[in-house]
Amino acid sequence: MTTDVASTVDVKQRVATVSMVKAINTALRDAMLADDRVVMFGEDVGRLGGVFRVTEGLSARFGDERCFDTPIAEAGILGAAIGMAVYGARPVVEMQFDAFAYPAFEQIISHLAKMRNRTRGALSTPVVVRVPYGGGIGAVEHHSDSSEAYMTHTPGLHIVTPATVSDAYGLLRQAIRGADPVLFFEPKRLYWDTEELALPVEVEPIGRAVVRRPGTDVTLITYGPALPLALAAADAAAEAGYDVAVVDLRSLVPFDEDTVCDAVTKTGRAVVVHEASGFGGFGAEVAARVTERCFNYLEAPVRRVTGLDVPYPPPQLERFYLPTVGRILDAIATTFGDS
Amino acid sequence: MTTDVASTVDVKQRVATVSMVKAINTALRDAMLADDRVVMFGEDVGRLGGVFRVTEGLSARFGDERCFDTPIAEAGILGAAIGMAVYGARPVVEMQFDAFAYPAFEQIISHLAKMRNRTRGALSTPVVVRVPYGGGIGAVEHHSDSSEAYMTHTPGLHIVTPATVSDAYGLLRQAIRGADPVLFFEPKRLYWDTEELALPVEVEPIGRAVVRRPGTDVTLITYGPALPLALAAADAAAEAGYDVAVVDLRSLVPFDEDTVCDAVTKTGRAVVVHEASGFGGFGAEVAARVTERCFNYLEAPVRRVTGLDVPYPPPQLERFYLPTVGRILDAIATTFGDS
Amino acid sequence: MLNLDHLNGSDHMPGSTAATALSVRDDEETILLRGYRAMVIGRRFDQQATNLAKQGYLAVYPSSYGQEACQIGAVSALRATDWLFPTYRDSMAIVTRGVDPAQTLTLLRGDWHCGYDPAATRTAPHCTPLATQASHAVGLAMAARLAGDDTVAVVLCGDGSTSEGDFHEAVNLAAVFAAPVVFLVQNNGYAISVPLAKQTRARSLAAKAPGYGIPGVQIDGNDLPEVYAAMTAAVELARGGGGPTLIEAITYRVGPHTNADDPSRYRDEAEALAWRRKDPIDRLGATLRARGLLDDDLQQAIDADAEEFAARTRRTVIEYPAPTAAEMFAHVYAALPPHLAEQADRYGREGGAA
Amino acid sequence: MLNLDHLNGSDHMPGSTAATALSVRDDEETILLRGYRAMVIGRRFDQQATNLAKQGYLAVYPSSYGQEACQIGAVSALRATDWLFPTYRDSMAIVTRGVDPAQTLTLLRGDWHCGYDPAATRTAPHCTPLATQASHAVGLAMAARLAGDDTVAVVLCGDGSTSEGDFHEAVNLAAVFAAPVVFLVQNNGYAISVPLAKQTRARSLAAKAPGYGIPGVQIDGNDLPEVYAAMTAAVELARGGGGPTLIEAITYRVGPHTNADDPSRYRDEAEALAWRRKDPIDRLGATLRARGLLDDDLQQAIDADAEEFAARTRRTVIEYPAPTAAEMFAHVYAALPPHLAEQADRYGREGGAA
Ligand SMILES: Cc1ncc(C[n+]2csc(CCOP(=O)(O)OP(=O)(O)O)c2C)c(N)n1
Ligand SMILES: Cc1ncc(C[n+]2csc(CCOP(=O)(O)OP(=O)(O)O)c2C)c(N)n1
Ligand SMILES: [Mg+2]
Ligand SMILES: [Mg+2]
Repeated sequence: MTTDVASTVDVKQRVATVSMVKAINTALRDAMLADDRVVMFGEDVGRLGGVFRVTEGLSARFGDERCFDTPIAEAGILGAAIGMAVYGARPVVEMQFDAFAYPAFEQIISHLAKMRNRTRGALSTPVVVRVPYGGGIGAVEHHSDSSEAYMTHTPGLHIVTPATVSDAYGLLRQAIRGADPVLFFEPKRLYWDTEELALPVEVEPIGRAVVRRPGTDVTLITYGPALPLALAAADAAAEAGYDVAVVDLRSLVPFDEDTVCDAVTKTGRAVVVHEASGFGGFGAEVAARVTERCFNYLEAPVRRVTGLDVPYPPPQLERFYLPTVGRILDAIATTFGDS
Repeated sequence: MTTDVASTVDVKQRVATVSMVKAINTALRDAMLADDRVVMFGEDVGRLGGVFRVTEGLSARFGDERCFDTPIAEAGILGAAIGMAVYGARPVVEMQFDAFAYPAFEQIISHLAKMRNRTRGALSTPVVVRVPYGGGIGAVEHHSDSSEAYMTHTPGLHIVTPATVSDAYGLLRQAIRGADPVLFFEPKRLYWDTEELALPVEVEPIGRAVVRRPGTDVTLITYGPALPLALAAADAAAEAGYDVAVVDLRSLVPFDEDTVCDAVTKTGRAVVVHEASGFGGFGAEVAARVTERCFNYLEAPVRRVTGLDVPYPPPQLERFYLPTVGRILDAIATTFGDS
Repeated sequence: MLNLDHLNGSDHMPGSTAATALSVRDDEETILLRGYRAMVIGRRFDQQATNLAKQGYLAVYPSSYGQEACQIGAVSALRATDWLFPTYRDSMAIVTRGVDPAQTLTLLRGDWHCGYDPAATRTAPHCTPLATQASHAVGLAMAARLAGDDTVAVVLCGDGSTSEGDFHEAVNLAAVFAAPVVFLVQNNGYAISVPLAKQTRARSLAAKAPGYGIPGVQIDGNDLPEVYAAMTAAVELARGGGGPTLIEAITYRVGPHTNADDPSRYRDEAEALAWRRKDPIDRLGATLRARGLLDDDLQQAIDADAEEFAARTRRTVIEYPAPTAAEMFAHVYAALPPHLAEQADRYGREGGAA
Repeated sequence: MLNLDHLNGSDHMPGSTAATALSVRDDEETILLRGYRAMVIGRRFDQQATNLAKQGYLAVYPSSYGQEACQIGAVSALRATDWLFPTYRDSMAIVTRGVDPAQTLTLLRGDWHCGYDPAATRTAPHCTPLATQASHAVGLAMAARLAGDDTVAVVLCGDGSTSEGDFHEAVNLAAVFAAPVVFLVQNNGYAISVPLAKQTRARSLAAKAPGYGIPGVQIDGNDLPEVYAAMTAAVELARGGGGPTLIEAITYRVGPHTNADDPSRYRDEAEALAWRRKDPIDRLGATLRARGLLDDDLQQAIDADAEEFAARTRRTVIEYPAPTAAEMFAHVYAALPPHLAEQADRYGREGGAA
């Protein structure tokens, strides 16, 4: 493989205010510079630069051969990416919105996840599937699903989701470099959040959770779009006298049991926070796993604060569906028996 | 709706040895007799009677209009069923094997589950999707998936899975009569198990879990293909001196928290057993939920004995992948700290 | 024959107004005049919706400006008992069926997903997952036939949607079962930013029809009489048991994909200008005037009705009652499962929208 | 041009034997003779596999008895650097490419999912989810072109598979990108129990091609020279940048869907008997004899080779080493995630199969 020269290429870049969209766009550019096997395609990712402008300028810079529009055929796009990867390319495909990845479900579950295993490693499918996901952006139905739990159950896939601008860059670079297929869930609601940083940035590896805020009383375990909410809740809880730790999973698969359990054994209390519906959501796996590992340290059952168990509501009702600081504070209180 | 006359129609039937395949076949026949809105279709369900012979004789008896073969198009089949239901029919469709329902994923998640909600109840989609699922039958890849956890996360669906011959009949009749869409997961490996019974049989309603074996020491929570295994493990454990309760969920959605928690609060120990991979599986929801509700009664964390977190293996390796009596006994011992 | 407690029966379309409703029993002149009137009103409605979006009263609006002949021609060929399966692009067709304009725009207002009663109006909810409604139409049409009804289902979709597997499966199912369905592809040249040439290499989209063994026609989608004639022929063929037809109507998306889109990023404005010269309303207007069927007085009367309809649209959209949190739980299931009942208790109480 | 550390390069097919390999550079007589020989050997292999299934040495076997001309004709037109994307039905085509027979049957033996090395043999694993491999071929062919290779990818699928959305999306993608792909539909009349008439209403499956703007041909799938000629033309068209071709080869599934199937439940044995009279091997044999290219001695030599190949197949299938539990974990990921490493420790130790 061509060595990754991006970090040198852009090292001269200065600190700037960067949005998550820009960070992802830059990660794609740097990945394409670093490795000419990287190919981008999907619906409207070419000339338009994607409906969220994430791929802006890539087809102009790298040509239609390496960044191009496809017909509207999500299963076909995914399948073509698999075939390209089998031949040695490094495809990065975009599913325009969470719910519009569903037509590709069979290709993801039956082929993308299983090709390496099926062929005893003779073939591999290092495809990165970019999925803008989650709500909070006032979009109509089918444009705000949190679909990560449909994927975490399937062995063979890596499930990665950044919650910060630097992770958006760093995790995506790692995902594209990696040897396994990655579903890269991009929190739409954080697309326009900014950070002061100089790209490229190095971040902790995929598979490592990060303690975003240390704390001694209770641990909030979260990821993606819910991280800012968890941090806000931690601040609010501080005023109420609770010292709250916040762990950002960053990747759901691999799951960093050690970092999570270290935090929970310290606090003895934990609340999982995510935007997706709770029932059968990834929070269940976190709660079950943490409880198996840390049972003797737990003062209270692991609580879950999640989206409600209803179809994602219309924009005017989003705020009733989504987790709130208030609901997180209630859950924290519950772990102290205060309610 | 035409009143359900099936119970009278067949009341004269005598006790007989009935396989699960026969019970399902009879349930379909009785449902079609009872309600002329019931329509059956899918791949090879007509003249052939299905690859498992579940629909044998139905097209001959009810005609090609009410039981017919379709082209090979799972998404189209599901979508057509939705349209039929919207017009007032009661479609029952067969997905030939678990993994071959994946192409219909989008129709199930974005339409079947949401039509009632989307239209404020003006439209409903009382479709029954029959999915033969699970392993243990020596089939090649893609023919042994346990796909229930891909569905339990989506509000609007009922997820039902029988573990006994009478439930196969009774739950299917209820599913077809019901007002909501049902994914009816049929455990392939139990298709040829038999019971002595007279059809029609009345069984507990969908949404009610059943204690298949009372016990005071530990509760095994299971469903579908894993029930016989759990019962065998309970017998084996009895010899080791453990009095083991076995709860059969029967429906994953609705989930019968009360029955499950009653059992667990009595035993203070619980092990969830299912065939699907554990990571992100339905066992996680059970463990998390039970722990939230019964934490103060739990002597040990809820354990999970499941399929391994690898793609379903080839027939020659199935027995290493699947839960075993031995692994269940180990888990039981663990809940007593004996290991 | 099945005894379905199905949704059709009367030939009366609730809410349908003379302003917009056409009937296949009308003579040609009436049809042209009504169609013209409906296009003028439809465009005015569409412009109002675009304004409402720009002013923040709608969350988003995909305009069908320039596609009036397709929108009106399609529904004009339908009986009240026929079903329409529209996309997000087809609000003009929906109001032309007689659906209340504010209810039609509920989805796009960020209010409830579907604001009208699809059963009462025989109009499926706007469908956003591309081509997924096509198989619904096929199933509904098959169920109607089983029930002994002569209902026809019409699928509206775009050129880009024809690349989806769902389109292929639905058309093939309809063909194999000779289902009473008509597929009207509004080929407006673009799928968001992607031109037709990148969507298919085929001479035409109608050329797909022989691959399903059904009739396929390519028509001028900016010519109302042509759309109406093709749709009527296809609908009556389907009604008579002749199976489905694939109609490709050549038109153009004069505006952006939605109010959020900027077409200058991917297409030459000259192209759009050229198409404005093929404007379906101007064209039919000229024909009508040439035939002495339209004069300034009538035009003024029509414009007045259009203004009134647009004003009603604006007023009712703005006044539309906000949804409440309780509604999130009310229709997920016929009966709430326990875990959801708990949540409805805790979170279903909070008031409506801000 | 992309620098892919791709899998091709040499024009030599590992494991390929004179017994089966054809090269496009051969003259017509050689091609016919080799093709005949490959069909005889292929059928004998197929019969052996059916026997092994009946005797319980294979978990299941889908025979392609009667489809020899398609199976051999398809792969005979390929270079070693070209890729084949077969289905569960196409084991005969796979061994004809030179893949080891026991490795070819590993999947069907209930042993590991794919027994051969797809990279070394340029032969994708048998695909069971219908039509899902078609888009893989399109992507692989596009990547090869990007890498500057002249690789062509050939998709084998059945008549029933053409009803799947995946088929539609793949053919359309190949057409739009002029990908070097050939789609060979083996129309053997049935999809398990469902006859073609219930699968499509089209005159032919080749009639789908114009809907994608690509060439489509319907050929006699029991005539090896015709299949070989059509395949060679399509493969070289694709190689030259001419884009994909859809070939419908009319043939017949003489046997059951698999050894577990009972065709008498859904079709008339007379039909199968009629097709046996169109047997592709008898037909080419007669031609060769008429042209003096085949005599009893040569036939005996070929039969002897076929016997030997069948015997080797039987021996190696039965002796094939059993997979071990450890393999379940070895290739799920490039590196095991923690939760899986734990399981590999506990459960990956247990021995191989019984
Ligand atoms: C399954 C699916 N994939 C992607 C999208 C995103 N999307 C919305 S509209 C659109 C373009 C559709 O083009 P066309 O079918 O021509 O209809 P038009 O908008 O031109 O009326 C796309 C890709 C979607 N809504 N559904
Ligand atoms: C997506 C999917 N749906 C259903 C099946 C089950 N199935 C296996 S073979 C088959 C029939 C295929 O017929 P055809 O494409 O004509 O191929 P043939 O078996 O005749 O060679 C079906 C429905 C499958 N394997 N994959
Ligand atoms: Mg369009
Ligand atoms: Mg076939």
